[in-house]
Amino acid sequence: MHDTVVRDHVLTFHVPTRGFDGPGGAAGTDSLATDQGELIGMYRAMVLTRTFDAKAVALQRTGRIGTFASSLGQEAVAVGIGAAMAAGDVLVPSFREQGAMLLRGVEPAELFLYWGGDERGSDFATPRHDFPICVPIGTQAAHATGVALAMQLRADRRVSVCALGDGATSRGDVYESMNYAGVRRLPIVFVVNNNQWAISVPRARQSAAETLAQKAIAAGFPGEQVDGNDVIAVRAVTSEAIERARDGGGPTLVEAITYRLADHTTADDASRYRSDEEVSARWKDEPVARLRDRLVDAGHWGKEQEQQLLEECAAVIEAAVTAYESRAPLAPASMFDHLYAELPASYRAQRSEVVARGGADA
Amino acid sequence: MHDTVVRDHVLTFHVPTRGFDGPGGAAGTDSLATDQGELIGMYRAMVLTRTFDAKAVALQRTGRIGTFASSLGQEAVAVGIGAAMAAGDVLVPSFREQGAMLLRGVEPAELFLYWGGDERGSDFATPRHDFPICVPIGTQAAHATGVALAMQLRADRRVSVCALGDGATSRGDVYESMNYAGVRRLPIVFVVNNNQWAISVPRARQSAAETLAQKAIAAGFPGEQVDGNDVIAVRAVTSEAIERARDGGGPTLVEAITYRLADHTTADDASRYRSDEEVSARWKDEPVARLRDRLVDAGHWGKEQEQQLLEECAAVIEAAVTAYESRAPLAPASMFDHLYAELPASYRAQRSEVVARGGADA
Amino acid sequence: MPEQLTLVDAVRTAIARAMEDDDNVIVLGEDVGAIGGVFRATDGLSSRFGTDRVLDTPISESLFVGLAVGLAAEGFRPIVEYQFMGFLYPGLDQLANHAGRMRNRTRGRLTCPIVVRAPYGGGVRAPEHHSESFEAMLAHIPGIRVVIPSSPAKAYGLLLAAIRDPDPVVFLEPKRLYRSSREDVVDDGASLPLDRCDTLRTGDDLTLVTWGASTLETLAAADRLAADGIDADVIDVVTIKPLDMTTILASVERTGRCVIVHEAPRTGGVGAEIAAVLADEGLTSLLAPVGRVTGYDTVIPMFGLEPHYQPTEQRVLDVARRALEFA
Amino acid sequence: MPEQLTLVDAVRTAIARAMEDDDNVIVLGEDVGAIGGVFRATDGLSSRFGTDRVLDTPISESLFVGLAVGLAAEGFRPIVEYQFMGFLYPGLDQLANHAGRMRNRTRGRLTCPIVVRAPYGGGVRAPEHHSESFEAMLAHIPGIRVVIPSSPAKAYGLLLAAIRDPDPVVFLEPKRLYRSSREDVVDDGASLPLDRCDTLRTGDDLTLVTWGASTLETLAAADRLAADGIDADVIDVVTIKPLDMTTILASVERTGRCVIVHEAPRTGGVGAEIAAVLADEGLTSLLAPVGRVTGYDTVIPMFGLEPHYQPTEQRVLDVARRALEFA
Ligand SMILES: Cc1ncc(C[n+]2csc(CCOP(=O)(O)OP(=O)(O)O)c2C)c(N)n1
Ligand SMILES: Cc1ncc(C[n+]2csc(CCOP(=O)(O)OP(=O)(O)O)c2C)c(N)n1
Ligand SMILES: [Mg+2]
Ligand SMILES: [Mg+2]
Repeated sequence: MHDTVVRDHVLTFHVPTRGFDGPGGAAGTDSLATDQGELIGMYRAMVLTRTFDAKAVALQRTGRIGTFASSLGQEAVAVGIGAAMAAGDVLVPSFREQGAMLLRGVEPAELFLYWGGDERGSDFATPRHDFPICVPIGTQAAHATGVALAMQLRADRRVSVCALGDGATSRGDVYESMNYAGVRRLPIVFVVNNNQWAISVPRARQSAAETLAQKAIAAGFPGEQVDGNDVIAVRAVTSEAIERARDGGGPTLVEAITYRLADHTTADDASRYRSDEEVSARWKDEPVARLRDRLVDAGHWGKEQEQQLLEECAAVIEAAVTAYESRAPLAPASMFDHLYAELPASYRAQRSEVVARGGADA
Repeated sequence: MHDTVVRDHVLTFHVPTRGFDGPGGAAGTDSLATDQGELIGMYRAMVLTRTFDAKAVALQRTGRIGTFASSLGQEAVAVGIGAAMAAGDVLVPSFREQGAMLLRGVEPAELFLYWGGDERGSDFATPRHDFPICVPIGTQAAHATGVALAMQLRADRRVSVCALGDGATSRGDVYESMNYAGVRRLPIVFVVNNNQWAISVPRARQSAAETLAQKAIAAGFPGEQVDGNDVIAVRAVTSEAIERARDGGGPTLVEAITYRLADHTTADDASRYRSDEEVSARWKDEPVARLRDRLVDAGHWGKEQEQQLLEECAAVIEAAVTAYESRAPLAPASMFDHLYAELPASYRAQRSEVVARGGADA
Repeated sequence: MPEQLTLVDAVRTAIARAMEDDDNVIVLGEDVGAIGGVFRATDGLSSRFGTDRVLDTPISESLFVGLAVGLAAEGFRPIVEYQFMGFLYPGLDQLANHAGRMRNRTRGRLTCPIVVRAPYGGGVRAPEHHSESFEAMLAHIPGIRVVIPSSPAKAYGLLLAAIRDPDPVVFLEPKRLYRSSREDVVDDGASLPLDRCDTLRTGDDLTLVTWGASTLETLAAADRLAADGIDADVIDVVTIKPLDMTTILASVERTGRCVIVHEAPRTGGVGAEIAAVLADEGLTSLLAPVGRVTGYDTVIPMFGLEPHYQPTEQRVLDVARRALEFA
Repeated sequence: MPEQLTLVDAVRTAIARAMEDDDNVIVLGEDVGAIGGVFRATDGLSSRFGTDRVLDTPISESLFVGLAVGLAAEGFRPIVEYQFMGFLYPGLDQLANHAGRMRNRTRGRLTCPIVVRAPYGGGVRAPEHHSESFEAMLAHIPGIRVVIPSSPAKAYGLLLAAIRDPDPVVFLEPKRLYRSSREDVVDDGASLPLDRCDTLRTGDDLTLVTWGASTLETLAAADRLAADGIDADVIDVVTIKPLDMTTILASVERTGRCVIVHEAPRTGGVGAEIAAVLADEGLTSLLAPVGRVTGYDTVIPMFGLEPHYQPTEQRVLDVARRALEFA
């Protein structure tokens, strides 16, 4: 019945990919020239993140914290996001954005507390308005959308930034969030931290979409890909999206393409589902060395600075471990003290029992 | 930091729209020439559907059935779908596809039973494998996807056809269904019955996506729009998609563009949220008259046939009303008899109570 | 001065009052704007307060509660309407995993003052999936409150309290009562407590415990008993969570006999929790088995058989007599 | 001949046996293929039965149950794994609105023989949201079954029964027991009944009712009591829905004293339903208040405080003694 077709309007959509074309790209050096101080700042943040991750894995191995999710190899995504955000913006993270959380002021000791199974880890001193780590995949997208709606209704020119994984893009609530963000043109940026894996499920089996960026087309706003191991590109693309959102331009979906060099978590053994060859090939492109080489090539970085930085980071993290391990234990009865603003009378007996059973009163 | 951009691969997607370019379009007459018998069949099905809807609304007004959702003005979508499907395919409808259900063999009396608040209405004699009406918006998409997965695993060359509304495209489970259908290239066709309204919410506030067809891009399979008041185009586009799916070509999303001429349901008063002008303008394009005019222009249809058809349809529906109203009432105790394959012992006392309280035994 | 309002009028009046008092109160949901909701609970609010405070949403039930969580973290007090309780299931993930936990998991850094409203229960010849009552599932979720009004005045005072409460409240509105009667409601902004039962009538012979629309059949049964000289305490639970067992235990201590009435399926219903506490703290007062008159443990039938499913005055009466005759 | 299996081994063995016996049995879920699930419950099945019978899915918890509903309507017997119970909430919509209703609403034309598996409960120092126990919410859903094994042999027999059952079954696996012990399991394809409690030890002084991982603390408490010459019936409920109250009532008729132990929050837990039936049909047998030793009505704490939240042997012992001393 093709002969019935006499009209054929065709709508067209574009999904760009941006980044360097590899180490030492000319453009890279251009931008190096422009803001080396900032670049060095991002480099320091990535190294601190890597030091934190290594220590956290070690603490888990010795039973001093619980299961932990390292961001090894993905530092440029979180740090790029953190660098692109203003202090008043709100970060709504998943559980692998420690790079952004640390850059925004969360203390490493607070993150150790969280992974150590202590609620106080999500009560960080700064930034008070950011969301805590979110474990149920994708559910944070709804919170980020609500935050963005609040910002739009108050017209206070702040932006909500939601980080999520490639696997999270398969969640219906992430789609519902994006669709509503599109309807209201909310000031929000969704950054998909595409590290190619959702535990053992590779990106290709998560969706038949050629890119994850194109999921934005279903919600009626722009999506683009960026080289997620290129912190300069991540920072650039994300801040463009953030400033567009701040100016009323609506949402953007940024797909940052990176690779999870670590096991999914300390409870995982990635060798069960991917080869050493695959992983070592990806090591060649890891973001920390990539920026370091560029800084060195440009003459902005050298052996001593590197040595000094590593020592500084080690010291900061060691101090954090000490702070974490010297925290007074959480009072058992505290499980009742933040349940409601005021504990309903009917709960008092249960609280008293906990206290009586040696849960020293809070 | 635009200067960092040295790579810009751009992916491009297309969303076509197909159909006549209005009444009497040349192509229309072409196709009329090709298969008038089939066209007349579809015309009869649309008129029967409209007769059924009118009667159902009347029955609700007099309290003989409950709330009812008419498909007035959308008959071409459901009938086009029904005409495109093979008997062995599975229809997974929403609650406004009576046109397709009737065409596939569901009895009007069975539909009256359903809307009359009687479970037997979903136990239709044919087709036994189709799904019943689905009220929770979008939830049927997951069922349709499961059905399609079953078909793929059995390689039995059958296709699952899921009908949903424009509002349903905002549901996360519909997205999760489409995304998984894409991953597995399942034999499924999603037909969005875009009647421009979700109760009082207009299409434009349901999503910022220019088309609903483009939601398929997020799932990695083709989507296209079709003139939903053009039964020939709906049938053509849908059967193309169905046959592609049957041949292993994977899913398609078809957005059929139509208009809900009726209130949302008999419980709704559309005049609260849309103007008479808007509605009467849409009447000009309603699908039944449109095909009738074409059949008449082509000399395939006339006054007598029309008169006879109206009388036939009226008779069929009247007979259905009689059958519906003469059904023995449902035994109250039957609420226990299909709860489990075998009623657990612990439920027997409750069942006996219902029987004792005058719920004659089933 | 007082106005004669239906329950749905009272809901609307309370929301309007709260929106007047506090700019942070906003309303979200399907069709809450132009048509003021399918039950007209938000009728006129959109024109009065503007479309930036009364927001029509897409059909995205997984989103609504989470959206409110985000709004609340930024200082708003969102009221989210689920069009029918049967469509609230997708909201349970955010209610249990986030709304009820945010204050606790951040030690009070982020809080969640949201209200989730839904018309609930059967008895209005509604289509399939429009008659659900699963308040028991909500009552099992830590960190939230669950409130069910049984009259216009209570709807007004309780909803105001729910909106002002600093924690998440699920507010279930018995749709069978939406327009069944009117009563005087003073729009004075006075709220009602969110942790107390309400005794609808007093008597020393028997305690009848119920809530929502079942208060009708329960009170009717109490009247019939009164005609035989038997006086029953009739307790409207009102706040399903937290549960005010103090009032119920005190009553049963006097009467020694208790029958619980609710529309939801019996197994695992809220009646079970009440009876369980009676079997513990109230055991020594019990002179008769604790009866439960409830919906059966079946799928709630389509409306044709609904009358055979829901607790009737007669069923309440029969179980009450059994409790009274027990010796 | 028998093999020494852990509970998770038994789960895997039962699934493999069912897949051998019936080509319609397939497995779906996150990471169930290549790595055999995060707990290895499906380890090796993908290589043995192929990727068309062991399907890795995207992270789409709202989809899984509905997908199974569609597969079942077409004759398959899907086993869907939710990676942790805390992520099952998005599945409740399809469980309550469709899986539990399909047979009833079509008068048996379409049926729903599906199994929804989830590791459940706490006690393994897992991250936030990985320790939930809300079997009570599931037990309130009409038309489904809820089963919880407490040993390898039971996991094997009950899971086989669940897979063969013609209706939807939610199968909750206490992750604390996954590898805590081994026992002889004969892979003979023999299933266990889905409507019966299992009495773990007998005694006439007291009835202890529990299920899942709490059987450990409950049995330990029973041993301590035995040392003092007090003999307790210890009943493993096993099938949370339908609930076998016949066995529990018979036991309490003998002992007159009952304590219920579960990990989920007390209010609205399954313990409430059991106590409620005791307050009705069992009242005349009760010599002491029915005690409940449960998780508190708080959000389950992160693992640091989990030991203070979960029922301990000492807590069971204290409440049991109170029941025994009551006169
Ligand atoms: C709703 C939900 N389902 C399942 C899990 C278990 N889980 C934890 S991480 C993970 C994979 C997430 O993949 P992705 O979104 O790509 O993030 P990544 O771990 O790669 O950073 C899964 C399935 C979860 N935490 N939440
Ligand atoms: C999950 C869910 N939410 C809300 C409703 C109430 N409701 C019934 S129809 C409808 C609008 C559906 O719009 P659309 O998908 O466009 O289908 P249409 O009614 O236009 O055919 C709504 C919100 C429902 N049935 N299910
Ligand atoms: Mg990933
Ligand atoms: Mg519509």
